[in-house]
Amino acid sequence: MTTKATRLVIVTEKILHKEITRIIDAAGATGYTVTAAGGKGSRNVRSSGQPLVADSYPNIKIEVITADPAVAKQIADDVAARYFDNFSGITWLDEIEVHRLHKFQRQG
Amino acid sequence: MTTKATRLVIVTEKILHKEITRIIDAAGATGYTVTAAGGKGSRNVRSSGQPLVADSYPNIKIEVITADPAVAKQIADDVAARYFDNFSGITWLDEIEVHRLHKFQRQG
Amino acid sequence: MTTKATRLVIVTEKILHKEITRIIDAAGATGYTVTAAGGKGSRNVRSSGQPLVADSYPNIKIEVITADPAVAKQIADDVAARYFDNFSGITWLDEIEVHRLHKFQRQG
Amino acid sequence: MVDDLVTTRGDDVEAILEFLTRLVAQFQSPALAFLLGGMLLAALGSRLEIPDAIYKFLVFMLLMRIGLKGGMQISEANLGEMLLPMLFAVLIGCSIVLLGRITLARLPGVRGEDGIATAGLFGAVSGSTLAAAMVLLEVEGMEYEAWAPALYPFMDIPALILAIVLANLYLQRRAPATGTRLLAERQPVRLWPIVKDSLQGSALSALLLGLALGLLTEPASVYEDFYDPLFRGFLSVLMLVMGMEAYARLEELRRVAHWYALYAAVGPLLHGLLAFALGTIAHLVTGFSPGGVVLLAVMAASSSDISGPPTLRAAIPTANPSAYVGASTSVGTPVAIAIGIPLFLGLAEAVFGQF
Amino acid sequence: MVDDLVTTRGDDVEAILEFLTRLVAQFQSPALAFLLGGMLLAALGSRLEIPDAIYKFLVFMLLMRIGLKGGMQISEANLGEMLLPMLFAVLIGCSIVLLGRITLARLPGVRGEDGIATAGLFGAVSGSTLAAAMVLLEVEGMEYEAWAPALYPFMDIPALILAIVLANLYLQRRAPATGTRLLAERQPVRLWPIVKDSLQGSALSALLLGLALGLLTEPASVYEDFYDPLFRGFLSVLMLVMGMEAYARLEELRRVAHWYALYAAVGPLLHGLLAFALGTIAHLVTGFSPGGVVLLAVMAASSSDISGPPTLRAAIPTANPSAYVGASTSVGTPVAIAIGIPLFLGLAEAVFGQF
Amino acid sequence: MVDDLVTTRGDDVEAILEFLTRLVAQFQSPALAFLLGGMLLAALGSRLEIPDAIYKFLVFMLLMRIGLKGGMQISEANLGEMLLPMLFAVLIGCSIVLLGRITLARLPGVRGEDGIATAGLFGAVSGSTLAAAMVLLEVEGMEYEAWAPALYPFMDIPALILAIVLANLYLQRRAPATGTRLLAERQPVRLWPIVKDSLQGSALSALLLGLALGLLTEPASVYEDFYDPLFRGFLSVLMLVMGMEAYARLEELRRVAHWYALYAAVGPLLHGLLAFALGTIAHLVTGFSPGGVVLLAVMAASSSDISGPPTLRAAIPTANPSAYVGASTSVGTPVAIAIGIPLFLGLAEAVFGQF
Ligand SMILES: Nc1ncnc2c1ncn2[C@@H]1O[C@H](COP(=O)(O)O)[C@@H](O)[C@H]1O
Ligand SMILES: Nc1ncnc2c1ncn2[C@@H]1O[C@H](COP(=O)(O)O)[C@@H](O)[C@H]1O
Ligand SMILES: Nc1ncnc2c1ncn2[C@@H]1O[C@H](COP(=O)(O)O)[C@@H](O)[C@H]1O
Ligand code: NA
Ligand code: NA
Ligand code: NA
Repeated sequence: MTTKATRLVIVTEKILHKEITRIIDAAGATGYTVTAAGGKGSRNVRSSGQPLVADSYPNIKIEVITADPAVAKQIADDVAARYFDNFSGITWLDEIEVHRLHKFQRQG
Repeated sequence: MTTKATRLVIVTEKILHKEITRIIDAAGATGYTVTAAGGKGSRNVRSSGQPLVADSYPNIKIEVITADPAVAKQIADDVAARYFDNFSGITWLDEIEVHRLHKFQRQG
Repeated sequence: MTTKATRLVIVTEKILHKEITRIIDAAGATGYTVTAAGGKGSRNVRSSGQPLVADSYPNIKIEVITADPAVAKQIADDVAARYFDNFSGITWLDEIEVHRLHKFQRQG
Repeated sequence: MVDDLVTTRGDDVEAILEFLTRLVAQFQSPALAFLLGGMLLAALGSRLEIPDAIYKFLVFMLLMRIGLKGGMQISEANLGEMLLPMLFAVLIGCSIVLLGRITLARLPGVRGEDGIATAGLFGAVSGSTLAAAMVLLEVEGMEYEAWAPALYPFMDIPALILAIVLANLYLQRRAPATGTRLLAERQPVRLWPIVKDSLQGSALSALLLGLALGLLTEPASVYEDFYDPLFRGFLSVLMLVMGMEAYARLEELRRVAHWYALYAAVGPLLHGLLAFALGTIAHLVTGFSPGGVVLLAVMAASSSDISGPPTLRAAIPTANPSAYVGASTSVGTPVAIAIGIPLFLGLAEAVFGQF
Repeated sequence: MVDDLVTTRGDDVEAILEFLTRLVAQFQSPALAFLLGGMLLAALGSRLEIPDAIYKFLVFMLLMRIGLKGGMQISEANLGEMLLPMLFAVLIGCSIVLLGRITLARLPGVRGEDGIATAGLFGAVSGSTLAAAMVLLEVEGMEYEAWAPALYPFMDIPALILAIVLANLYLQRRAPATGTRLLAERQPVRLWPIVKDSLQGSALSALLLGLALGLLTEPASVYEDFYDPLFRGFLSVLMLVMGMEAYARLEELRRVAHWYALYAAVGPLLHGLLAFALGTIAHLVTGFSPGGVVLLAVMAASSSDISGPPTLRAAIPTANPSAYVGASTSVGTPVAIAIGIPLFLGLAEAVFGQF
Repeated sequence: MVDDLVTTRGDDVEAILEFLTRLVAQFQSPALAFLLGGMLLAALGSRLEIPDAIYKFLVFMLLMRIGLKGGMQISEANLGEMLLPMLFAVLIGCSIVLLGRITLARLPGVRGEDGIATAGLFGAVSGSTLAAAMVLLEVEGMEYEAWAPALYPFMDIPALILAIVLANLYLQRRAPATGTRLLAERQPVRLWPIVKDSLQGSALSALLLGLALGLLTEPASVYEDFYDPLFRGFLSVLMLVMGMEAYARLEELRRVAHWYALYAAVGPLLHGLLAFALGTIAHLVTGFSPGGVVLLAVMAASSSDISGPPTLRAAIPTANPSAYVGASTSVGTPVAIAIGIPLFLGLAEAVFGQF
């Protein structure tokens, strides 16, 4: 049995790892998954300042699954407001079906 | 031309790599894609036992695309029944559109 | 506020990294995200020629988000026509909701 | 008589003083210094990172070096001498697990399988702790048989197997009540898969390959130019990682019963002393060297950090890794290195005199 | 008189010739050769890759080696001697930033915060450039106090802090107009988080841990067998990476005002000369060694490549990293290594004579 | 007469015995021992892992070392001597490919482009196999010109180019029938992109950079302290990886025609003997050293493992990599190292006497 849930994806600079996961926790999400990513976007005008040569994955891709779409929305808004003027990054939403819904619901 | 298909995603501990891909093969899926992942979930109560300091990606994210939703369902059920009492992990489904459908259909 | 957009995913051999990103740029997409991936598919009949032992992630997974579905379609067609006779690879589409639509629209 | 006693007491005091001096000196030895340095860095929130690829390579280098050296020195003549220490190694590994089974695993607040898994980890052996002891013995000029470190798997594998068997027996007995389906199903515990899994792990693979290459081929040149000179350096980096890891795990340990901390603090020393006693018997019977006795004690005192955890995790899935890994990494290993090694070394000097 | 002048001129010519000879020789030194090699490879489109894990480990090894050596040699006796150079290091770091603030940051086409961030990066120190100078001094047989490289953080941290403070002041003054919400909010710049963040970074962590271990423990064996012998080799690989990086950043530099290129070309030499002057004072007052003076000058001339950029990125988020990283990596570092080091070395020979 | 024949026969027997002794000894040499060890580990299902980052760095170190040494020793005086061996290297590389074109590629069950690609890989050169031979020559005390290993690209690049050209000609001729659109389109094969791509690959980049640095700068210190001493050790680890790889590829080889296995087993020896013959001519004409002749033979016998496969994959996309990589990695390389190297060494002793 599956239930509809929201998957928020954030692709941004590695340097923001800690800050963004803090926002995610604060918003009440039950978890997140991080993968190393590289890429290209509009930021070609500004560098991330991290070594280009040695590290082919200077970005991170963070996925947050939440039973409550409002949580996803809040995270996306917070992250964009706080960082996307000065750091590169994009966010998108996807509707998915989760198994074991309780894993994505805030307890209490 | 594209066709609807099901994408099953499993995020779990690296140690289960071999076991889970065995389940996927057994269920008759035509393939899978694995990426290294880190993350946080409800398992904060139990450690994976893998080095924390050196390895920032102790999880794997496995994606399986199948033309037949029943295959995805079976894999998700099998994996959860066999491992998710004792190992951390989540699964979700996504409806996607594939090109070249035959690549995701069991032959014979 | 979010807007519908198309997410194209390509999983293929690492060796094609440069060629495929060139196709993506040429098609007018505004960016892409790359992650290292491993996996199994129908190509079991042919090897990628890359070291098996040392590199557990011989594939790449490329995600391209575009406001215009036609761009995604063109990239998928181009890549398949040019490479998928001789290289392993799959592509799929997903409908998502993006924030800040302008980031995924071709300027000018 | 009285005079005699006084002398003895004087000797005791001297011995204790010497042990304390050695303890302080040991805290300045590179191995322990880097271990503590790692803990400190982690405690201060440093973002220093030794990448996973480097860590894996360091472990490979270390165990390959131990194996090569052992293999190069084992000859047929040695096999006779090795027999008794080998037997003792097996005995010690199993005794530690049994001891844990009837103490830790029965304490209130300790789940049976968690206690047994912890005992298994402490019965098994840490290659890095062993390496640290080897370096110190060389510095002190205390000789040991080059094959002594090769006793490693003879203590390590039986301990892990026994723990897994005991855990399964334990769970089976409880099974009807709690319904731990999975483990209950596969009733007879098959041993070979566990042994095979152990041997195929990266740590034992490297050690055994080194042994085989040392025994059958002529790796002396590459050993002397590469594996040996880099040994101490790589060990220092590994100790740094272990220190950071120890601190990072403290949090986990705090979440389980306090008994684990006690067991992890006292166990290594008791286990080491037991091994020291058996090693001394081997010394008397077959002339096992004092340095060899110390290494046997250190193996007993050490708890597996690389190969043990994944093996246990796969074979006793219901056991909580926070308990056994936390106990071993956060407390067991630091105690074994910081107190165990100088203690056994001092004891060897006291017992075997000038060697 | 005339004769005298002629002699002087002859001397001048000789000195210049010697500097040029040294410059050519320096281009053949491994450090610079690998740096240029890396640029060449990148320019030719080579797919050669030094993996990230290796790069991180090399940086660790380098700074640990510098720290260990420094720590091992600092004793209480030295603390007195160290005081003046330490003070000067702080002074130099801050002066460079202030100088950049009133020159580069005020030039047309240069955004205030970008200019200040660039000045901060040039005030901070590059461990690899420093290491390259150390190797060259050893080759030339010019002695320096083993603690001299440990002046690093005393120049590095104040420069970064001052730049961050100045940038915040600048932005606050502009804030009402442009509405840079975020920075305006947290009005008083808190210093401790910046210092802490600097110290927790991987570069300074490794350096300081090395210092502590060298000071408090006995790492001589592992230093001599491992960290020191591998030092030059690892430096050569690091220089290769830096060369590739320098070329890769040129594109970014081209996109910002040309003033950055000019600043990055001239700044290192001016900063180095300023430090050389202060170092010479320390030489006269407390006997600071000529080699130490050269190292101080090189630190001043160098610009931070590892720890500086992320610190600035986090603390002055509105500053454009293409400007400051591009200027530092693509022009500043090559100039400091290729021209700065031989210049200061030649100067030391001219000023301090046969040392 | 009869007496003479008997002596000769006696000599023959002796020579064969000596070859066999050498063969057994070679099996104990670190290079081969680690190669076999790797195969064994893979066969036993070991989970030992040498991370990708380490593998890439080892390859870099190895080829940089070969390049540096070559570059340091090449002087203008040598360029004359080098000419003939260079010419022969090109000739050998091309001959091997042509030979494969008219044998393997025409066999039943072998697709033309697969056969040609395989021949190209066997015509190209393996840096690790070459390195193994260099170490063995040094152990045996057989001298060779330091520039001899720098013949590598002169055999490697022409072989790859010729194979790509031949494959394109072959496919074009077949094109109308089978409609291999893509390749048919770009009718004239442009050579420069292939050469450029080869030179930009990580292996040749490192080798050539080393050569340039050795030739133009003064890297002796870093060569002697770092690249050279670590050479054998890193080679041993690389051999281990190659052994694991060889076993892992066997499965793929099994899926293609058996002719590949035969070609891969016999080819290296034939190619090596051909090169040995040409090398001997160079010995007679310009005094090319016996050690140089052996290295030339080993280059011919070796098949490319690092840079060849991706080059061929990109340039002959329709060729099946399971065929060419399987043949080369699983059979060709082990044969070249295990039989080829001792064979050519024995031959050199027989032919050139006490050197
Ligand atoms: N159209 C896109 N599709 C997929 N990923 C993108 C796209 N645009 C940007 N990204 C990713 O988001 C990162 C930051 O984008 P930007 O802020 O545009 O520089 C890039 O480095 C990419 O990894
Ligand atoms: N809400 C979530 N969103 C995204 N990933 C999650 C979420 N919860 C858990 N995960 C991932 O799944 C792994 C296992 O989760 P758990 O079983 O809850 O410990 C975590 O380490 C995360 O990588
Ligand atoms: N059914 C599938 N589900 C997910 N990933 C797949 C699937 N089939 C293939 N892949 C991925 O695509 C790559 C190439 O597939 P193929 O061309 O079938 O060899 C594989 O290595 C996998 O990473
Ligand atoms: Na133990
Ligand atoms: Na500076
Ligand atoms: Na060849």
